[in-house]
Amino acid sequence: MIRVENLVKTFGGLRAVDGASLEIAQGAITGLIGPNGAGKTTLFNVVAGAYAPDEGRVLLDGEDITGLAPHRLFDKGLLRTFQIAHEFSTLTVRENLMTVPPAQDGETLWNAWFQPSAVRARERAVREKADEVIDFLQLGHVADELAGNLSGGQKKLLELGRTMMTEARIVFLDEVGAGVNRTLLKAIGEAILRLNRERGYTFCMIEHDMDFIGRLCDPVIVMAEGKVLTQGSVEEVKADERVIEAYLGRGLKNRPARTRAPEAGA
Amino acid sequence: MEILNALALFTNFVGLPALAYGSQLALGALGVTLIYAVLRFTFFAHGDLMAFGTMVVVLATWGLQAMGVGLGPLPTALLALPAGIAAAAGFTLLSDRWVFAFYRRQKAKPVVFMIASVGVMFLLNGIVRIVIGPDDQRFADGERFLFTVGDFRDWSGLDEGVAFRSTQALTIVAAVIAMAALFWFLQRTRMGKAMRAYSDEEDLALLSGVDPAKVVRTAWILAAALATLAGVLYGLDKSFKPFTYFQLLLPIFASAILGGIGNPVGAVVGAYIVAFSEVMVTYAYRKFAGYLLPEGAMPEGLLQLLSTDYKFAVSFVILVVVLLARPTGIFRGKVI
Amino acid sequence: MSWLQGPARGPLLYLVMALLLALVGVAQSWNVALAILNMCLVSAVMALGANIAWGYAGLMNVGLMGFAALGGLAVVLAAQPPVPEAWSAGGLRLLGTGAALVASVAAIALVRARLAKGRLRALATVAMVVGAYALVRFLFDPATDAIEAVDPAVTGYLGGLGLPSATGWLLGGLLAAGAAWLIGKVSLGLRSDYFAIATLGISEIVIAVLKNEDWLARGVKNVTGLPRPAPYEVDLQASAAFVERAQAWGLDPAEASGIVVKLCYAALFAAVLGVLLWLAERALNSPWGRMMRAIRDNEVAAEAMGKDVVKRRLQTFILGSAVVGIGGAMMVSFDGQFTPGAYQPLRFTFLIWVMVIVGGSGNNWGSVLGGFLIWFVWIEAEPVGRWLMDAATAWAPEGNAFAAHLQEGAAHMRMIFMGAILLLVLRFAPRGLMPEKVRR
Amino acid sequence: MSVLIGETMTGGYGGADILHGCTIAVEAGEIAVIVGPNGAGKSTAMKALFGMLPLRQGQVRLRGRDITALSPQDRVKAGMGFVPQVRNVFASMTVEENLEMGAFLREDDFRETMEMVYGLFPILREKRRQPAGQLSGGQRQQVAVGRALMTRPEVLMLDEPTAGVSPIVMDELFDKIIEIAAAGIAILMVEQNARQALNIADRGYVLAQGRNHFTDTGEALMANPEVRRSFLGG
Amino acid sequence: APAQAEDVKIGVLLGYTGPIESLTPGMADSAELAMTEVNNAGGVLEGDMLVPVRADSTCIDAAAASAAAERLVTSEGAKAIMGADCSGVTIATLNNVAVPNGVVMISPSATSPALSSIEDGGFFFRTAPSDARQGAVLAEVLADKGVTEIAVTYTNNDYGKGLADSFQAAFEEKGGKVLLSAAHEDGKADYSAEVGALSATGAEHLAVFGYADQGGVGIIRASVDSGAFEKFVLGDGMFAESLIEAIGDDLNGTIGSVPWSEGEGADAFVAAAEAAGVDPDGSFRRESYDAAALIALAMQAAGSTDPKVFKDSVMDVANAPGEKILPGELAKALQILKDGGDVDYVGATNVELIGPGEAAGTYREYEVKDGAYETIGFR
Ligand SMILES: Nc1ncnc2c1ncn2[C@@H]1O[C@H](COP(=O)(O)OP(=O)(O)OP(=O)(O)O)[C@@H](O)[C@H]1O
Ligand SMILES: Nc1ncnc2c1ncn2[C@@H]1O[C@H](COP(=O)(O)OP(=O)(O)OP(=O)(O)O)[C@@H](O)[C@H]1O
Ligand SMILES: [Mg+2]
Ligand SMILES: [Mg+2]
Repeated sequence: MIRVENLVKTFGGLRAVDGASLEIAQGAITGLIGPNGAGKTTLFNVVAGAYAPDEGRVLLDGEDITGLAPHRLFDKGLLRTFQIAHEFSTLTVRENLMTVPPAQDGETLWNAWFQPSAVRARERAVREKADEVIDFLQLGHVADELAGNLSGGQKKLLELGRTMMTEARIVFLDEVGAGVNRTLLKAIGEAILRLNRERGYTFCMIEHDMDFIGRLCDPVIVMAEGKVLTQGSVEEVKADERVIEAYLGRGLKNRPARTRAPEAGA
Repeated sequence: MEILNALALFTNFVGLPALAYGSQLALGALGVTLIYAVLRFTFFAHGDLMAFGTMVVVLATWGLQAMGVGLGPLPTALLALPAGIAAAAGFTLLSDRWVFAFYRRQKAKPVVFMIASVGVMFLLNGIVRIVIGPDDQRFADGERFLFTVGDFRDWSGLDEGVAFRSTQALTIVAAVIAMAALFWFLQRTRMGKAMRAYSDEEDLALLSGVDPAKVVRTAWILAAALATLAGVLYGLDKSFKPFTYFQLLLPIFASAILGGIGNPVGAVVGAYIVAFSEVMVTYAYRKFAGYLLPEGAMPEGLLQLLSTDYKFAVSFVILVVVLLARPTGIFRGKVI
Repeated sequence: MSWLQGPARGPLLYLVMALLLALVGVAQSWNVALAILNMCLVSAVMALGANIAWGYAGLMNVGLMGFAALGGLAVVLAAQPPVPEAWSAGGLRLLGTGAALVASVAAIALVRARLAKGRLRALATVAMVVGAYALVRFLFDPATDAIEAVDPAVTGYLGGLGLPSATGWLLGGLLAAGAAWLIGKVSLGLRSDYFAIATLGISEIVIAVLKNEDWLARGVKNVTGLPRPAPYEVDLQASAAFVERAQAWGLDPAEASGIVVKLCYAALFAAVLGVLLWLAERALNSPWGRMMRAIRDNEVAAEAMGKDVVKRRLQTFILGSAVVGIGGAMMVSFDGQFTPGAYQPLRFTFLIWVMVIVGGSGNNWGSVLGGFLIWFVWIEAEPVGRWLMDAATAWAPEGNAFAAHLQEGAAHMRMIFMGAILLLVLRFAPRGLMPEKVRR
Repeated sequence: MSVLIGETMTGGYGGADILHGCTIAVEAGEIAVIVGPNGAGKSTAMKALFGMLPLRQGQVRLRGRDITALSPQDRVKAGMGFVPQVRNVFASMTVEENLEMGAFLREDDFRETMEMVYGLFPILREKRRQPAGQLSGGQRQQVAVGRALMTRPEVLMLDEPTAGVSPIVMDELFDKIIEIAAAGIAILMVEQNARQALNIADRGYVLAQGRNHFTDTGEALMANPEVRRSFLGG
Repeated sequence: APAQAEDVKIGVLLGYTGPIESLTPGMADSAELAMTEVNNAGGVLEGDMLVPVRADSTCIDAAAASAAAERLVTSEGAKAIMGADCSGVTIATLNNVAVPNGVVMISPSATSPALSSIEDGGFFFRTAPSDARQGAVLAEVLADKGVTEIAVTYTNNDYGKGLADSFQAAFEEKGGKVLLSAAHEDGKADYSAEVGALSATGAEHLAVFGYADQGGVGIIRASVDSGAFEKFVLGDGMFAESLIEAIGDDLNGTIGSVPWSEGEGADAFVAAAEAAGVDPDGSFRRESYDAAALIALAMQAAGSTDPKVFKDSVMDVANAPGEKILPGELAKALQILKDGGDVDYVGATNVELIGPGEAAGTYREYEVKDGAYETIGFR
C-alpha cells in the first residue's frame, strides 16, 4: 500500500535517511525498529509530508504522494503520531480529540455563524466519539484537564487517541508505547489488533519494546544508519546477528548486589 | 584619479556614514538581542533605557566639565560612562525586582513580559523627560574629527574629500569589540553557558545548579551597559534627545531580528544591512557615475533608485525580503 | 477577593468601567465622557481585531497601524467628493497605468506558467519585471504629476466617490482585508517575532506610501473636513426646535448639541462593535474556534490532523486585519480628517497590543474591556498626571527651584501614570483582566 | 537511615492534590524503582523530592537533614542529581555543552567523567558538536542521562531514563546504574520498562493515585501476581 | 454694577508629549508670559485674571487632542484656546470642539493652507503666517543673490511640504531650478541618506524647511560634517539660537527668513521674556506670545470674555488703525482699550491678520555672521 523508494533525507552533511526502500503491505501491522538515530522518525516525517525528501519517492497505492502537505495526506487517510508528544496544550483532553474529525460542519465560519443547529448536532456526535476514546484510554478523570498538564505517559495516550477519532486507512505510530504503563500498553496492543482485523486499518509502528513488537507485528523492518538493514518475521529478525549486534544486545553484564530488604511499611 | 575620487565620494557619503550608523544600531541591537537570548522577550524599553543611561552620563559630564576634568582629545563623557552604566543597571535591576521577576514566577508568556516592558518604557519615558527635559542636549567635547574633508583633500590631492569623526571611529570600534566580547562571553564562559542554558530550559538549568538570580542579574547589567554605551556614543555623534532614542527602537529591533535574534553576530550584521540599505538605495549616484564615466557623459538624471521619502520603507523591504529567504534571520536566530 | 474570580468578574469589571466613565461625566463633563467613550468603542474594535489574529491563531500582527491607516484611507476614498479636474487631468492615464499593471502581472504569470522551471524562466521573469516597472513608471509619473498639480493647496488628488461616510467603514474593512491577503501570502511563512517584525515593516511601508503619494489622499497635506455620519453641532444649534428642546431640558444648546452628536456616534459605533463581537464570539465558541486554537497551540500537530494551517491562518489574519481596518475607518470618520503623518506605531500598534494583553488575550470580551480601559487611562492620564505632580510639589514654597523643575515636567507625569497603571493592572491580572476561558 | 526520604508527601500543582501522603526513600548504594500507571503521580513525587513542587504536608530529608525548604539549585549543591521525564535537554546547546552543564557546579576536572559518559553512549561522542534539539528521541534521552551522570551526585534520580532508547542502550544503561550504585550512590528511578527495572532494583514502589500501593523488594514485587497484573502488564 | 472679578481660563493646548515635545514647553511659557503680563496689569475687564490651563495635544493623535480640548472647554470652562500646534490636531480640535462649543482658538504654529478655507464660524485665527508668503520671500532673497540652483529638504508634514512647494513654485518662476526636493522625517536617528542624495545634485545651496531642534538640525549637522554643503537657506522653523550653538562656526554665511516685526517687536519680546526668566529663543515662541496677547486684547476690546462676542474683536486689535503695541506693552494696550481707544497689535512677529484671520507677516531676512543672526533687511 505504501512504497518508499530510495528515500534520502539529509540534514546539513548528515544523511539521516540514506537510500531506504521499503514496502508496507495493505492490512499488515509492520514494525520498524533500529538503533537510536537510525532514521526511523525521519522516515516517518518524510512519508507523512512533514519534510520534503532530497531524493526518492513515496507512493500510496501507486500514487506519488512525495512532498504533499500533511493535511492533504490526512485527507487521503494517512495518520501519524509523534514520538515527542505534540498535544494542543491549551485545549482540554476532550477538545484535543474533538479537533481531529475532518470536515466538521462547524469548521467553516459560515456554518459557525449561521447554521448553529447543524453544527450542534455534529458536535454531539463528535463528543460522544471522543468520550468513547477517553474511556478506552483510561483518561476519564483528566478529560477536562488541559492537555498541557498531562503526565508524560498520558500525553502519549492522547497521541494515540487522536488516531482513533477518525476513519484512517493507514496509521503511523512513532513509539506510542514509550512511557506508557505496560498493563495499559497491553490493552492498547489489543485495540490495535482489533482495528486492524475489524476495520482493516494498516499500521506501521516504531517501537523499542520487543515484547510489544513481538505480539503485534509481522513483518518487522530493521533500519540502521539510514538504510534498511533487514526485514522478516520477529523471530527471524531477533535471530539475525547484525540486529543483535546493532540493536538488541545480549542482556545485562552486571548483576545487582542485593544488599538489604527494605524496611516494611510506608 | 577619477576612480579614487569616486571612491572617496562614495566613502564619504555612503560608506562611512552607513558604517557609523550601522554601528550605532548594532550596539543597541546587541542589548536587545542579549535580553531576548537570556530572558526570552522583546524588551521595549531599550530605547528609553539608552536615553536614561545617557541622561546620567550627560549630567555627570556636565559636572566633570564644570570641574574642569577632561580627557583631552577624547570626549569627557567616556569618563562619565561608568556612572551612566551604574544608574542604568540599577534601574534595570529594580525594574526586574518589581516587575519582571513576578512574571517569571508566574511563568507568564513572553508577550506578557513584552507588554510589561512597554509599561517600563512609559515610566522611563516620563522619568527622563522630567529629569532632563525633552530638549536636545549637547555634551560632546574633545576633538570632533580625526580628519575633516579639507584635511583629506590636502593630504590626498583629490577633489573629493572624506571626513572621519572621532565618534564614528569610537562607535565602530566599540560595536565590533562589544559583539566579539558578547559572542565570546555567551559561547565560551561558564556564566555565558549558564545564561544560554537558563534561556533554553529554565527548570533544567536549576537542576544543573545554575543560580537563576545571578543569571538574570548578569543579563540586566550587561544589557544596561550596552544600552548606555550605545546611547552615549550615539549622543556624542549626533545629539541627545529622548524622543530620538525612542525612535531608534524600531531600526534596532529590525536589526536584531534580521540578523537572527539571540545571536550577537547577527545583531551586528543585521544593523549594517539596515544602515547600508537605507543609505545605498536612496543615494543619488549621479556624481559618482560622473567620475567613472568618460568625460562629458555625466548623466542628466540623479540616478537615484528610490527617493529618500522611502528610506525607512527601503530598509523594511530589505528586511522582509531577507526574512523570506531566511525565515529566522541571517544567522538563524531563536524562535520562541 | 474570590468573588473576583467567579463568573461575575466580567460584568463587574464592565460595571467598574461604566462607573469610571460616569465619574468623568460628573466630575469633568458629559461631553468629555462621551468623547472618551466613543474612542473607547473604536479602540475596542481595533483591539478585537488584534485579538482575533493573536488570541485565535497566535499571529502577532504588529502592523495594526498600517491596517488602521488603510481603513482611514477608505473613508477618504468613499466619502470625499470626487475632484473632476484631477480626474480629467490624470485620471484616465492613471486607470491606464492600473490596466498596464494588471496586464503585466498577467503576462508574467502566463510566461511563468508556460516556461519550464530553470534559468530561462528566471531570466524572462526578471526581464519582464524590469520592463513592466519601466512601463508603469512611464505611465504613472506623468499621470500623478498632473493630478497633484491640480490646485495642490486644496485638492491635488483624485478625491473619493462621494458616498455616505459609513460606507467607508465597510470599504475600510475590505481594503484592509485585501492588504492582509497580500501581506499574509508573503509573510505568513514566518514565525513569531519574525512575522511580527515583518508586519511592522510592512505597516511602515504602507504609511510611507500614504505620506508620499499625494495623488491618493493628499499625503502629508492631509484630507480634512470629511463628511460625517452624524449631524453637525452648529446645525443643531441653528435649529430652533433643537434649541428649544435643549432649553426645556435645562441644557445649554452648545453642550446639548455636543452630547447629541456624540451619542449618535456612540450608537453607530456600538452597533458595529456589537455585530463584530457577536460574530467573533460565535466563531470562537464553534468548532472553527477550537480548530484555530489547536493551530495556535501546535501547528505541526494540527497540520498532521488534517487542518490546512496555511489557509486558516491566512483567513484569520484577514479577518483580524479587516476588523482593525473598520476600526481605523471609524476613527477617521470620528476625527473628521485623515492625517497620514499621525500614524505612529506607539499609538496605533503598541497601544492596541497593550489593550489586548491587559484585557486578556484570547477573550473577546476581555479585549474589548482592555480597549475601553486603556483608552480611558491614555486620556485621563494627562489630567491625573498633572494633578499628581501638583500634589507632589504642593509642599514646596513658591519659587522653589526643584519644585519648579518638576512642574516643568508635569506633562510627562502622564507617561509615568500610564506606565504605573499598566504595570499595576498586569500585576494583579497577569493573564489579563478577563483571561481566556478554559472550556471544560 | 535513608540517604533521601520524602515522608508523607502531600501536594499538587495548585489545583487538587496529586500526592496523598506518599513516602519514597532510598539508601546509599541502593537502587529504588517507582512503577505505576500513567498519571499516578510518579513524576510529581520526583519533583516533590527535588523541591520543584510546593508540599502541603510531609517533609523531605537528605541524610537526616530537613531540606523541604531548599531550592532545587541548592539541592544540586547538596549532592542530588535529577533527570526529568520531559524537557530534559538544552535544545539549542550542543551535546558537549549539555554535558558541561551537568558539571556546572563541579570545580574539579570533569574530563574523565565526560569520557565515561561518551564510553557509555558512543553515539554522543559522534554528535558532540550538534545541538541537542536536533537529535533523535533516543539520543536526546542519552544526553539527558549523561548530563545527570556528569554531576556525580550522591543521590541520582532518573525519571524514565530508558523511554525511547533501544534495547542495547537500555542494557548498557542499567549496567552502568548497577555499577554506580555499587560505588555507594543512591539511585531512585521511575520506570515503565518495569520488569527490566525491578529486576535490578533493591526496592520497588508501586504508586497509584498519588499513594503508595505496594512497597517491597524488586523481586517480591515481580512475584506478586496482583502487581504483575495491574501494573506490569501481566 | 461692575461684575465680580473672576478667573478666565485660557487653554494652552500643545503637544507636550510626542514628536514636538521639545518645542512646546517654550511655546507654552511664552504664551503664559503674555497672560502674566496681562494679569500684572490688572487683568482684563473688571480685573478678571487670565488662568492658563495646559492640555496635551500630542501633536499627532487627533482623538486624544479632541478629548483634551473637550476637557478644556466643557470641563474647565476655557474661554479660548491658545493652540493647537500641529495642523492635523488643530483642525480636528477646531472642528470637533472649538466650533461646536463656540470657543476662540488661536494657533501659533499651524500653517496648513487648509485652515484658510475651513468653516470656522469666525472662531479660528493663527499668528503663524501661511507658507505661501514665506516661499515667495525666500525665492526673492535667493534670486537677488543670483542663486539659480538649489537642493531642498523639508520636514515631511504639511508645514514642510507646503513651504517646499510654494518655494519651489516661486523659485522656478524666477528662473531658478530646484535640483532635488527631498523630505526628511523628524525624530529619526540618522540623516546621512538624505544628505548623500542631496549633495549628489551638486547644488551649492541647501534649503532646509524643518525645525531647529528636530530633523532640520540633524540634516545640517550631517551636511557640515561630511562637507556636503556649506551654504544653507533656512525657513522660519529653523530660526533658533540653539542652532548656532549646535553647529557653531560652520553655520556662518547661512541665510534665512523669519516672521519679524520691523522695528523693535522681536527685541522687545526678548527683553520682556528675559526679564521674566523665560527663554525667548526657539521656534514659535514669539507666535505663541502673540496668540495669547491677542486673546486678552480682544476680550478687553469686546468688553466681554464670551468667545462668541470677543471673536469679532480679534481682527480689530490685531490690525490698524490704532496705536502700535509691542511685546511688554500689554498694560498700555489694555489701558487704551479701556479708555475706548484703538490698538494695532504688532507684537513679536508683526501680527497682521488678513482674510480668514491669519498672519500676513513681515519677514526678516538674516544672515549668520560670526555666530550671530544679523538682519539684512525686511520683506
Ligand atoms: N532536525 C534535525 N537536524 C539535524 N539532524 C537531525 C534532525 N533530526 C534528526 N536528525 C538526525 O538524524 C538522525 C536520525 O534521527 P531520527 O530521529 O530519524 O532517529 P530515530 O531512528 O527515530 O531514533 P530514535 O529511536 O532515537 O527515535 C539522528 O542522527 C539525528 O541526530
Ligand atoms: N503541570 C501540571 N499541572 C497540573 N496538573 C498536572 C501537571 N503535571 C501533571 N499533572 C497531573 O498530575 C497527575 C500526575 O502526573 P505525573 O506526571 O506525576 O504522572 P506520572 O505518574 O509520572 O505518569 P507517567 O507515567 O504518565 O509519566 C496527572 O493526572 C497529571 O494530569
Ligand atoms: Mg525516533
Ligand atoms: Mg511521569
